[in-house]
Order: sequence, then structure tokens, then C-alpha cells
Amino acid sequence: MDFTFSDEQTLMRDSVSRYLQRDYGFDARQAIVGSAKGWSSDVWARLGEMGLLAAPFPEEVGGLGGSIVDVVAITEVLGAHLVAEPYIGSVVMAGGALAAAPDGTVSAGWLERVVAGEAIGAFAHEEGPGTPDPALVATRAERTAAGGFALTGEKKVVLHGADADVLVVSARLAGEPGDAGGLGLFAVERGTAGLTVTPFTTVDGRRAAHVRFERAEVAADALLAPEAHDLVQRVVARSIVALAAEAVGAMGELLGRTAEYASAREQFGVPIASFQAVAHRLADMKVAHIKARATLLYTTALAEAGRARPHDIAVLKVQAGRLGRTIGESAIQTHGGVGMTDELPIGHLVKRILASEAMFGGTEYHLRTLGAGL
Amino acid sequence: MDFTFSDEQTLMRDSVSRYLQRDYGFDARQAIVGSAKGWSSDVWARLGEMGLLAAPFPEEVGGLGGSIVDVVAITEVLGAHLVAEPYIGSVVMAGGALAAAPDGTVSAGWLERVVAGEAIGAFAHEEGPGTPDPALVATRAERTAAGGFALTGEKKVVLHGADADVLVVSARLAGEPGDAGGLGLFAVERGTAGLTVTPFTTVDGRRAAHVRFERAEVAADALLAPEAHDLVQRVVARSIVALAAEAVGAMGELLGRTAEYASAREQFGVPIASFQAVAHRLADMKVAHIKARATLLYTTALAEAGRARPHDIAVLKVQAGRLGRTIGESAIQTHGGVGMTDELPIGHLVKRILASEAMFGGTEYHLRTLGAGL
Amino acid sequence: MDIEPDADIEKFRAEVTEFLDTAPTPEIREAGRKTTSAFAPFEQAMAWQKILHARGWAAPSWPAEYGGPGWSIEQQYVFASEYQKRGLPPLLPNSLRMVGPLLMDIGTPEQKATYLPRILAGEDYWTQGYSEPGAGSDLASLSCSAVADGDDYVINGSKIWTTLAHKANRMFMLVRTSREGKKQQGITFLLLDRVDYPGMQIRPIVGLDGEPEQCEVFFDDVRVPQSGRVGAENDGWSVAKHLLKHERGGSAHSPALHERIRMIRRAAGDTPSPFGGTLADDPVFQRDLGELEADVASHEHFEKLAISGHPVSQDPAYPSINKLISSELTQRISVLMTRVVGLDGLPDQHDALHVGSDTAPLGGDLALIAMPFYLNSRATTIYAGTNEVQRDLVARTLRA
Amino acid sequence: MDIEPDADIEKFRAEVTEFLDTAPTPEIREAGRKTTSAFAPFEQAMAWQKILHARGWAAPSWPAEYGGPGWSIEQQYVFASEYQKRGLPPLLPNSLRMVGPLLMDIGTPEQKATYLPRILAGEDYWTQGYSEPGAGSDLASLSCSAVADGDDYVINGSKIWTTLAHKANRMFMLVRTSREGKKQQGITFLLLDRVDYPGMQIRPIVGLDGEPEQCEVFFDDVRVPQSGRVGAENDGWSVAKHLLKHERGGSAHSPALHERIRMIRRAAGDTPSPFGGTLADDPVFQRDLGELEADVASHEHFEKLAISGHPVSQDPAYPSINKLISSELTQRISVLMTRVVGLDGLPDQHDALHVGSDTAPLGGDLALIAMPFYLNSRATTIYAGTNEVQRDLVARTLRA
Repeated sequence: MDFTFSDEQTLMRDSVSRYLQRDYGFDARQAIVGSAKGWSSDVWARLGEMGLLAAPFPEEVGGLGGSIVDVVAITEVLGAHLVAEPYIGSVVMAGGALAAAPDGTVSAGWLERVVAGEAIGAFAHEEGPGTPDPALVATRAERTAAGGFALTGEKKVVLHGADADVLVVSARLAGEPGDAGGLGLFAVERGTAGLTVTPFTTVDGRRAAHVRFERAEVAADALLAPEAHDLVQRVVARSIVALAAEAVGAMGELLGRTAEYASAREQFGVPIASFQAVAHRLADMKVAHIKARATLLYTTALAEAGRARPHDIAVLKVQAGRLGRTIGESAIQTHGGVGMTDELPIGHLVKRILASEAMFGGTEYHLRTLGAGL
Repeated sequence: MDFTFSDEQTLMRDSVSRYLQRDYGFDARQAIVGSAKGWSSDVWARLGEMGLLAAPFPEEVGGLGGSIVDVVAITEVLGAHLVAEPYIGSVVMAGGALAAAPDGTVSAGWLERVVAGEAIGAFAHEEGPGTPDPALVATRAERTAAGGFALTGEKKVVLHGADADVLVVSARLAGEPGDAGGLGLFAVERGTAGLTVTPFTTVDGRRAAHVRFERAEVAADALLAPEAHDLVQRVVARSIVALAAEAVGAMGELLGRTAEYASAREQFGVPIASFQAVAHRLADMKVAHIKARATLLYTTALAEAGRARPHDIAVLKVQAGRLGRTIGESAIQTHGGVGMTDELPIGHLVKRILASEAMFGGTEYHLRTLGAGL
Repeated sequence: MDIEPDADIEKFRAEVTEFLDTAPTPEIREAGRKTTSAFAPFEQAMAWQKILHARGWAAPSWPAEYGGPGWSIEQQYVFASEYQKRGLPPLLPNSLRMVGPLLMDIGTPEQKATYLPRILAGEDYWTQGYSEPGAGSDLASLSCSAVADGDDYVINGSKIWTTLAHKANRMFMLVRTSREGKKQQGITFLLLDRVDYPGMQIRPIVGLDGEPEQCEVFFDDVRVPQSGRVGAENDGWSVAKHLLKHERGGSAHSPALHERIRMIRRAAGDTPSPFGGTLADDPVFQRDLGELEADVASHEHFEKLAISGHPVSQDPAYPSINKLISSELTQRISVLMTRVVGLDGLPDQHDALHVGSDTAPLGGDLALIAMPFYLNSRATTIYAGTNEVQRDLVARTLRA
Repeated sequence: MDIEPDADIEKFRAEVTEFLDTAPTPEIREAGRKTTSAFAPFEQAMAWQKILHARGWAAPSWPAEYGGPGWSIEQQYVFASEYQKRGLPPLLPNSLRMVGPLLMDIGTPEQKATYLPRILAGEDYWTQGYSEPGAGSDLASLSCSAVADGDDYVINGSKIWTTLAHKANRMFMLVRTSREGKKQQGITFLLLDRVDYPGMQIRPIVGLDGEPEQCEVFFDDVRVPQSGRVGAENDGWSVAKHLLKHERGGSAHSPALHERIRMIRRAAGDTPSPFGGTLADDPVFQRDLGELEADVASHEHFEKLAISGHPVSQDPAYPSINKLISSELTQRISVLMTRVVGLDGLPDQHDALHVGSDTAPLGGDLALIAMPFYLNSRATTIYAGTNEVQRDLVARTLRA
């Protein structure tokens, strides 16, 4: 057993960290998030040059042949730096879905462009608290007279849903919500008629959108996979792992910054870390971070070996959410007033963790599926 | 509004406290609990002389005309002193049920004897986690050819079930578990054929028993009330209030003893109360005690006015359980090793709180009914 | 014991509800729905105070001699309950619940005459200048200095967490007037009748929820009249302690907490559960809501005991206990809010939250406020003495 | 990363399970079912150790040179998992996991030769004499003294929380041999080859669960040979710190915790829910069990990372973190146990809990142990350094 990153992965993490520390400091990040676009094409290009976009894809499509371990190695660093660029939405989610689609569909073309950084993808799947289970998808795809499909339904909090050149959409060809069968996966191009995209910035500074489909027509070859339940489940699992890695990265950053602050900040003539209430809270933060990171690394290794069951993914999801919340709330409380401001990264790191917790099923959803499965 | 005890009630509390402090110290109590009988007839007689048994009953049956407020005033003190005598089982529960039964049944005779301390009563009602709702009673009472009734079923943790001269038993004359209608209340004498009594001591030092009825036959006049759902519900509510008062008494004792111990016990050359982790735990204990006691007093006043809804009783039940557990666990942790021994009252007070929590529906049961009713 | 209400209380309740149902403007109601903090939207809160004042109800707890309605404590509680049931915006606390009561107790006749009527009428808003970048929990180490010069003080230094200073027209503050003796000595309590003195600069600070609720205020040789002093020079610490009693305790928090629970319950009834039905039918949600309900109920009981004069309110730990309970309940309620709205809480709806905004909200009422309410409520365990400090104070009452 | 097990691990597992399925006697299995503490029933645990020793498996973590099986860390984990899945009683830890490893590291050749084989074979049980009535968390303030006299030490004072001293035949202890310098100096670590020296008195202490698991030991001019000293005179504190590493960390707790969860799940399947069906179908129970499962899983991941040599195990806070997590999980699991059994947990079943008792248990397997397990587990956050002390140690690693 080995739960460490390889030398190559460690090198990549180090160089990404160095780059972000230099060019993506908190003020620079805030300027980017506050810009009209909400993320930086320059930064995106630079991440591409460093091989991040290609890392987890096979060489045939221009990738570097890496795996979920590379995704985790990268997204943990991105989480610590609060990166707003569409790595998770385009590379992990949409890219992951396109790469999982069978050969011989339009997926390969889109995938190559996503891998090369020439196109942004988005994964339009979630509809509410239940859709970590793909069987609950209600969006419908009806065959049209022209031989294509007409999509109707609404997808929520689609990361980069308004920026994306292509949306990878789960929609039901047959059956009712609750049926595992009949679920299709579609590639829908930007600007397709019948799409209403309501863009917004998320509380943690990502661009996203609600996307409504009202008989949005696509051609026959937009169907990437006809029985896509298991495929979507794998993409959701992959998304959960990447979001958890981001969250764990944010937790580590919160722990480090809070420990540093508590050691430096003096009240009553001594560092506040010397008050036992503060010291014990710091200890609990460290324990929470170690637990969350152990589960992240273990689950990643399981996933790489193809042995991650839904149970394992649910464990990771709830731990990233619960332990992240513990760390986040403790970080704010320890910082006191300054922790409540938008002027330090603290609150932004907390918001990133909270946002991840709400995506792909909240903590309560997964706790219950976990307990029911025992 | 006034949530204080009357001068008479305060006088009675003071004299009971003084008596118990003098004659019912921890060692004396342990000797009584460890005796063959498990409680003391002498102490019982003394409590009777002080008017405790008669306090909450009407004068017609030999009572002093008091109310639920007197029950709370008394049982809070009994809880602090870990009294093992059958006050709650015989006076509050069985006595309460007998007093609530309609006139013209055998109830009056039994009640006068219970009030006078000449008989011990027991309330045989609970069957499992659901019977705080009387409609869920499954024990059946079938009419016999002789015009009486034959009872079949099992009652759990009947306080003083083996000592009692009379069991007041809820049993179903008609309908199925879940029906509010058809529930009867019976007086069953000690030694009735068909009763199997399995006696035990509870973890908190009370005598109790599981009582199994296998076609236990009673005469027609043993039926105290034919449609007894609401009556039983009121007795359950009264029992919950008294058990909560005992628990709050135990909490106050735990708080006081723990604060005293933490102020006196030195480690690292200072009282342990000067460590912030210990100080904050003490603070949380005090807050918990104040919350629990506020709810106890408020609910008691509501009950006296006939305005306590099931919602209010459920709030009191869960607060006594949850806050009691907080205080109990904190008391043990603060005492360290000595808190883990049977040689101090600490653990016994905690066990009394835990036992009350399990009776008449656990915390989870009542939390859920609370939330569902909002 | 006696729980029966005054005979006239239901008549009083009818009078209150009739007014509360009709008096607030649509903007005031909107401000209530969009309140995500202990501080409601400023303009609407002040407008609403003027309406209440016209009815004589702006300050339920003020004695009649200063323009209060002269209600019994039970009447005040009924008013608070009915007020909260309607989701109306709370009035801003600094003036009505802090400076006002302080001046009644220890202001000069001139200070009372000048300020109390204007506070009551909603004409003045007072920001609080206590904390400094170097003096938070350890407030007594504050260093912003005032040096007497003729009839004036000359102030240098800065204050932080001066709530809504950028909206305020007045300020009360603690300044250091002496560096001798214990640090608690040498502090003076000052009223500033303007916040635009030459040399004063106000910088709004954007909070986690995106709102500039807090400010930092800088003083560079700011000259203010000594007549603004409350109490003696160097005796400001005891003045501030006196005032803190008003801030920490004495009010009725549970009606607002009950209203938040009702709001969550309403939203849950409109929210599908992934396990079927609505979230309101979900046993886990019911259990967790039940737990909050029980704790809010206990807080209500605690507050009513205190209102009735029960000895619990004479405990020296009473204000701290009150603050601990209500702040931590607020936070727990806010967590349940974010859970109920789930994904719908993720869009930053900062624009839509402004009263009168023409940005359409995404999702329901709760989705609009859940996340900012959650974020803002993190401050409740920090301000007015951190909960760590409050626990220290409670523990002190337990030392033998 | 690589999670794949050794190729031979499944073969190893088969070998282990075959033995564990057949070797334990009915009494040993009964002792497993009736274990409510970190200390299993004494006689059966010792008998079981002898059986395991005959197979060479009494001490999975001991090196082969001292008679251990020479297993890889992964093999040790598989053994622990299969062992726990069968609910078998744990071996008593003091000798095998504390004195034994200590002597391997720093015992004299004679001490090793005398004691290690007997420890391994289950012929000796060592009680620990550390705490004193006046020295708990502040262990270094211990005062039980040993004065050198010829080849002996003469001991006066007392020790408390000497687990199972009334069953032990040997004792390791800390004594004060000097009062000069810092209190950590002047402490000496001694092995007592008997517990019935003239002047020794052992008083069992009944615990909350009704069992005399702990004892107090009194020393009145007790003369013991100096050859029992481990390390140098006055250097006992560093010896004890060395030993504590073995006690706090390094073992595999998660398999036992997983088994407790399975036990709760089984009982829930047999327990009617007041809301219909069994408790196992109850969404609230499922959520709460899911939460424990998630935390036990994370602990398993943490332990496996440590086993694999991940840097997490080199963190100086590692033993404390391990102790915090496993003790608090044990307590949380015990709370859920009492909830599941409800009323059935109230009878004091002390008699029925003794192995071989002819008192019939009331209720199911879980009803028998839930309350004593809950009560006993309160000690897990107290012994071996309170969790307050452990948090202090973890926090120390975070100070800049």
C-alpha cells in the first residue's frame, strides 16, 4: 500500500503552487473574480501549458495518460488557492464525461478541444438534492421528427454553464424519475435554440448558471451514450472526489493560516493560541484535516484501482462537508472580526467548502444512503 | 406570571432536604439500595409523615389538596438525593392514575391506601419505545365468561412492579395498536394468577420489573376506565414531568459537586477550574442546568393551568434527557478517575438521568414528534 | 406558580396585531424578508421606527417618562412575539437599546434632553466605537487616545467594527485618557455629536456576506467637545460595563428565533425531498427541526422566567448566558437554513437582496437569505464579547 | 498511489479465518460477547492468549526474534479485522502492548530473558502503577517514594487506577527517588516481580458499571529488589514517555469500531421502531449510523495511511490524534447503543454479564452490554492522558 503522490505528481504540485503563489495571490484572485468574465484566460492558458488540463486524459486525445490521482493532486492545490478558472467544471466534469462516452460519437472531437484548452465544457446534470443518484433525473429527451432529440427540463448550478462551448447533459430517453434505465447523455452546443441560461457567480466566486431546456433540439449524433446511468454515476463520483480534494486543500490552507494567526495575534499580552479554548479548537481543526485528507487519499487510491464503491464515495463526500465545516467555522471564530471580512482569504476558503458541500447531494443525503446501506 | 414555589412549598422542600441530608447521605442510600428490599420502609414512613405522599391529592382521599407543582417541588429534591423509595412509581404514577379514574370504581379505595402509605402502587403501561403514545398499547383485555377480564401482554420496566400491592395496567379492550379508542385501565392485585413478574434493580438503583400477563383474570370491577386513552396520556405526561424534575434535581447536584471539585482539586499546582477547558465545560453545565430548569418550571406552570400540550411535554422530556446527558458526561470527565467509580454520588446521579431519559419514549422519539408537529 | 396572563393581555394583543398588520409599508415588509443580520436594512429600519414612534411604540422597554409606552414586561413580550410573527425588520439596536438606556441612567440632564427624544424618534443613529485593531476580546487594552485641550478632547487613533458608521450621524466611543495604573483605568466614554469632524475618516469593510455592515474609523487630531463625556474622565470602563448589560441581556430573542424556525418549516414544505414527498415530511428534518424547537422553547422559558422576576435574572452570569444561548441558536438555525436550500443557496444574490432591487431572486424566500444569514451569523459568537469571554464569565460564578 | 494488497494476502486471510473460526472455546466466545471495556474478562482473555500463543499468534506486532509471527503491517491489520469480525475478546494490553515492547527496547538482557517469554505465553499479567490520588493529569507530581537500601528499594505511598491489580501477578510502576530539580526528574521506573510483597495491599474499586476493574494499591515499607529498575535511577519519566508511545498509538482500533457498528446494526434489525418497521429502516437511525460509519471509515483510512508509512505517522501529534479519535468514537458508538436498546438497557444485569453466569440475560445481546459499555467507555477520554492533555499536545504542534 502506498498513499503518497509520485515524484512526478509532487513536482507538478510544487510548480503549480509556486506559480499560483506568485501570480494568483489573494488580491489578484479577487480582481479576476470581480472582472466581467469572472476568470482569467491568461491563467487558464498557463495552467494548460503546465499540463494540468491534459494530465488525466489518455494520450490518444492529447492527454498525458494520468488518472484520478492526478486530478486529486492538482485540485487539492487549486482549492488552497481558491482558483476560479473552470478546471473542475470543464476538465474534471465535462472532460470526464466526454472521455467516458463510447468511441464513435462527437465526444472525441469535443474532448480533444477541452484537453487542449480550446473549448470550455460544462456538465449539466444536477436538478436538486437527489440527482447524485442519476436515476432521479427528470429532464426528458424526446425524439424529433427530424431524427434528433428535443430536451426539456432544468439543470441547476451548472459550473461555467454560461461560458461553456459545450454542455454535457443527462436527460431521460425513456422511463420515469427513479428508473436507472433510459438515461441518455447528450452534447449540446452553446447557442442551441430552446436554452435559457441564467448565469450567476457562486458564493465562492465561480461562474455558474441554471440552465433551462424548453424543447431544445439537437441532432441525432448529439447522443453520446444511450444507457448512461453508470457512466453518469462514475462522472458524479469523479466530480465528488475532485470537489473533495479542493475542499481538503482549502481546509489545509485554513488550518495553516489560523494556526499562524493564533500564534501571532496577541490579546491580554499573550498570543491567543496560548488560551486553552483556542488551542483546543486548533487541535480539533488539525484532527479534522487529517481525517478528511486520509479519507481523500484512501478513496483516491480505491478509485484508481477501480474499487471505489458508492459507499466509499459517500464517505468522502460527507467527511469533506462535515469536517470542512468544522474547520471553516473554527477558522472564522479564531480570527474574530477580521475573519468576518471579505478582505482575507479565510471566508472565501470557507465559502468554497460550503459550496462543494451543497453540490452532488448534501451531507444529510449521503449520510442517510450510507446508513441505509449498512 | 410567577414561576417560583410558594412559601409552603419552599418550607416543605427545605425540611425534606434537611431530613435527607441528615438521614439519607450517600453511604446510607447505598446501604438501602444494596439491601434485600432495595428501599427503606422507615424512610418511606418518614416521607409520609412529612406529607409528601399526600401532597398532590384531593382532601377527600386523604390528600393535602396540592397539584403538579407540589410533585415537582418534591421530586426535584428527591432527585438530588437519589431517593430509591417508590415516590414516583407509587405516588406520582399509580396514584396519579388512580386519582384520574372516574368515581365509583375500586380506584378510590386503592388511592386512599396509597396516599396513606399503606399500599404501594405501580403503573404498568410501557411496552416499548412507542407507548408514550397510549394508542400503541398492544396488551389485550378480553371479557371472560365470568364477566371479568383476562389480560395478555407484557409491560416493561414497571417501577416497583414486584413490590406493588396493586398494578394499574393499561390494556386494550378493543381495536388494534394505533387506535386511540378501546383502551382500558385496570387495577390488578398482587398475586393475581397469570402474572409473571421478573424483578430487577435498575442501573440507577430503583426496584422495577418486567410484568408478563398470560390470561391474567380480574373481576369486572377491576376496570377503572373503559376509554382511558386521554387519562393514560395525562398520567404519562405527569410521569414525564416528575421524572424530569428528578433529573433536574440530579443535574443541579452534579453541577454543584463538579464546580466544587474543580475548585478544590489541584493539578499542575492550580485548581483544575483555572484551566480554560475545564472552566468552559463548567460554564456549559451551568447553561444546560438553567435551560432545563427553566423548561421544567415553565412546563409545570402550564400543566397546573391545564394548558400543557403534548408539544410542551415533549420539549420537557427531550431537554431533561439531552441537557442531563451533557451535564452528566461533563461531570464525569471533570472528576476524572474518581468520577468513574461507584464510590461517589456522581455516577449514580448520571445513571438516574439516563434511566429517566429512556422511560416514556427516548429523546429521539420525542424530537421527531416535536418536529413533525410544527 | 401562576402562568395566567394579565386579564387584558388578549385585548392588548388585538390592538398590537391590528397595527402591525396595517402600518408597515411594502418596503418595510420587504426589508423584513431581506434581513440577514441583527441589523436590518438601514433606511427601512429607520423609516419603520418613525412610523412606530408616531404610535408611541418605538421603544417598548423605555419608561414612560422618556417616551416609552409604559408597557408591562409581559406586554413587551407579546409585542415582540406579534412583531416577529410578521417577519418585520428589527429596529437598529445601538441607539434604542444601548446609548438611550445608558443616558437615562447616567447621562447629564443636557445629554438626556438633547439626545433621548431624537433617538426615540429615529432621527439619530449612533455607531459604537469600542474595538480597535489591537483591542478585541482584550478591549481594555485600547489605545485610541483623547487628550484634553481647553474645552475639547483631541482624538488620535482608530476604531474598528463600528457597525454602520457610514450611515450613522453620531458615535459613542471609548478613548484612552490616561496610561497610568491598570489598563481598565484611564478609559473615558465619549459621545460624538457628529461623525464628520475634520480628521475623521470612515472606511466601510465588506463582510463575508458581501455587505459593508462594519466600518473602520480613523482619527487624526480630531477635536471634539468635552461636553460629550459620559461619567467621569478615566471612568469609562465602568460606563461601558453598565452599557454592556443592556446589550447582552434583557431583551426577548426567542420570538425572532421562533419565527426563523417557522420560516424554515414553510420552506421545507415547498422543497422536494430526494427520498420522496417534501422535506417537511422527512423524518431526519423533523428530528433536527424538533431539536431546534426544543432549544428555542427553553430559551423562551428562560426569558419568561427572567421577565417574571424569577431569581434566575439576578444571577451575575445572566447576561452572558443569554448571549451564549441566543448566539449559538442563531448559528444553528442558520446551518439548517443552508441545508434546506441546498443548491439554491449557491448563487450570490447580493444584488437581489437590496430592498427595491429589480434583480429577480433565484429560488424562494429562504434561498435568498440562507447563505448570507449563515455567513453573517458567524459574527454573533464574536461581537459584544466573544463566546469564549462569556464562558469565562459564566465559569467565574462557579468558582468556590 | 497503490492500494492493491499483497498478492498473498487473501491466502493469509484464509489461514487466519480458519483458525479464528475453530480455535476459540465457547467460554472465550462468550467473553467476547460480554466485553464492555478495553479489558476483556480476565480469565478467558488469558486462556485465549495461551491458545493463540500455541499457534504463534499471541503478539502480531512483536518481532520474530521475540516470538512474534513476523507479519507485515498489512497482515497485522487483516488479522485484527478478522479477529474483530468474530467478536472475540481482545487480549489484555498491559503486558503485550506496554511492558513487552518497552523491555524489548530498553530492558536489560536479564529482564528480557525473564519476562518476555512469560508475557508472550500469557503466564504473567502486569498491572500499571502510574497515577496516584494526587497525581492524575499531572502525573509528574507523583509522590509514592522509593528509597535505596542495600540491593533494594523501600517503597511507601499508593497508586490508583491500577487496572486489574487484584488479578495481576506483576506490576510496573513509577516511583519518586529524588525530590531535587524539576518534578519530571527524580522519577524511576520499576518492575515488581510480585504484587504480594509484605506491606502491599490491593483494594479493588467498583466502577460505574459495577465491575471492580480498577484498584488502589498501598505500599507500607515495601522492600523490592533494585534489579527491577528499567533505565537509570531518576530517568523514569523518559522511560514512561517511551512506553506511552506504545499505549497511545500504533494499534488498529478501527476493526473493533466497525464491529461495534455491525453489532448495533444487527440489534436495530431486531428492534421495532415506534414509527413502524424496525429501527434499521428508520431514516433517523440510518443517518446517525451513517455518521458513525463515516467517522470510523476515516479512522480506518488514517490507520491504514500510518500502516503504509505515510508521513502522517511521523507527525509528533500522531499518538495523541489517534487516541482522541478512537476514544471519542468509542463513546459516540456507546451512546447509540444505549439509544437502540432504550428501556431494555435499564435493568442492572451485572450478574448475567459474568462469563458462565446462570442468570439469564434480559433482552438481546446488545441490551446486556449497552449500558455497562456506555458507562465504562466514559473512561476512554480520561485514562492514558485525558483528552484535554492530548489536545494540548496536538495544539503544541501548531504553534509557530
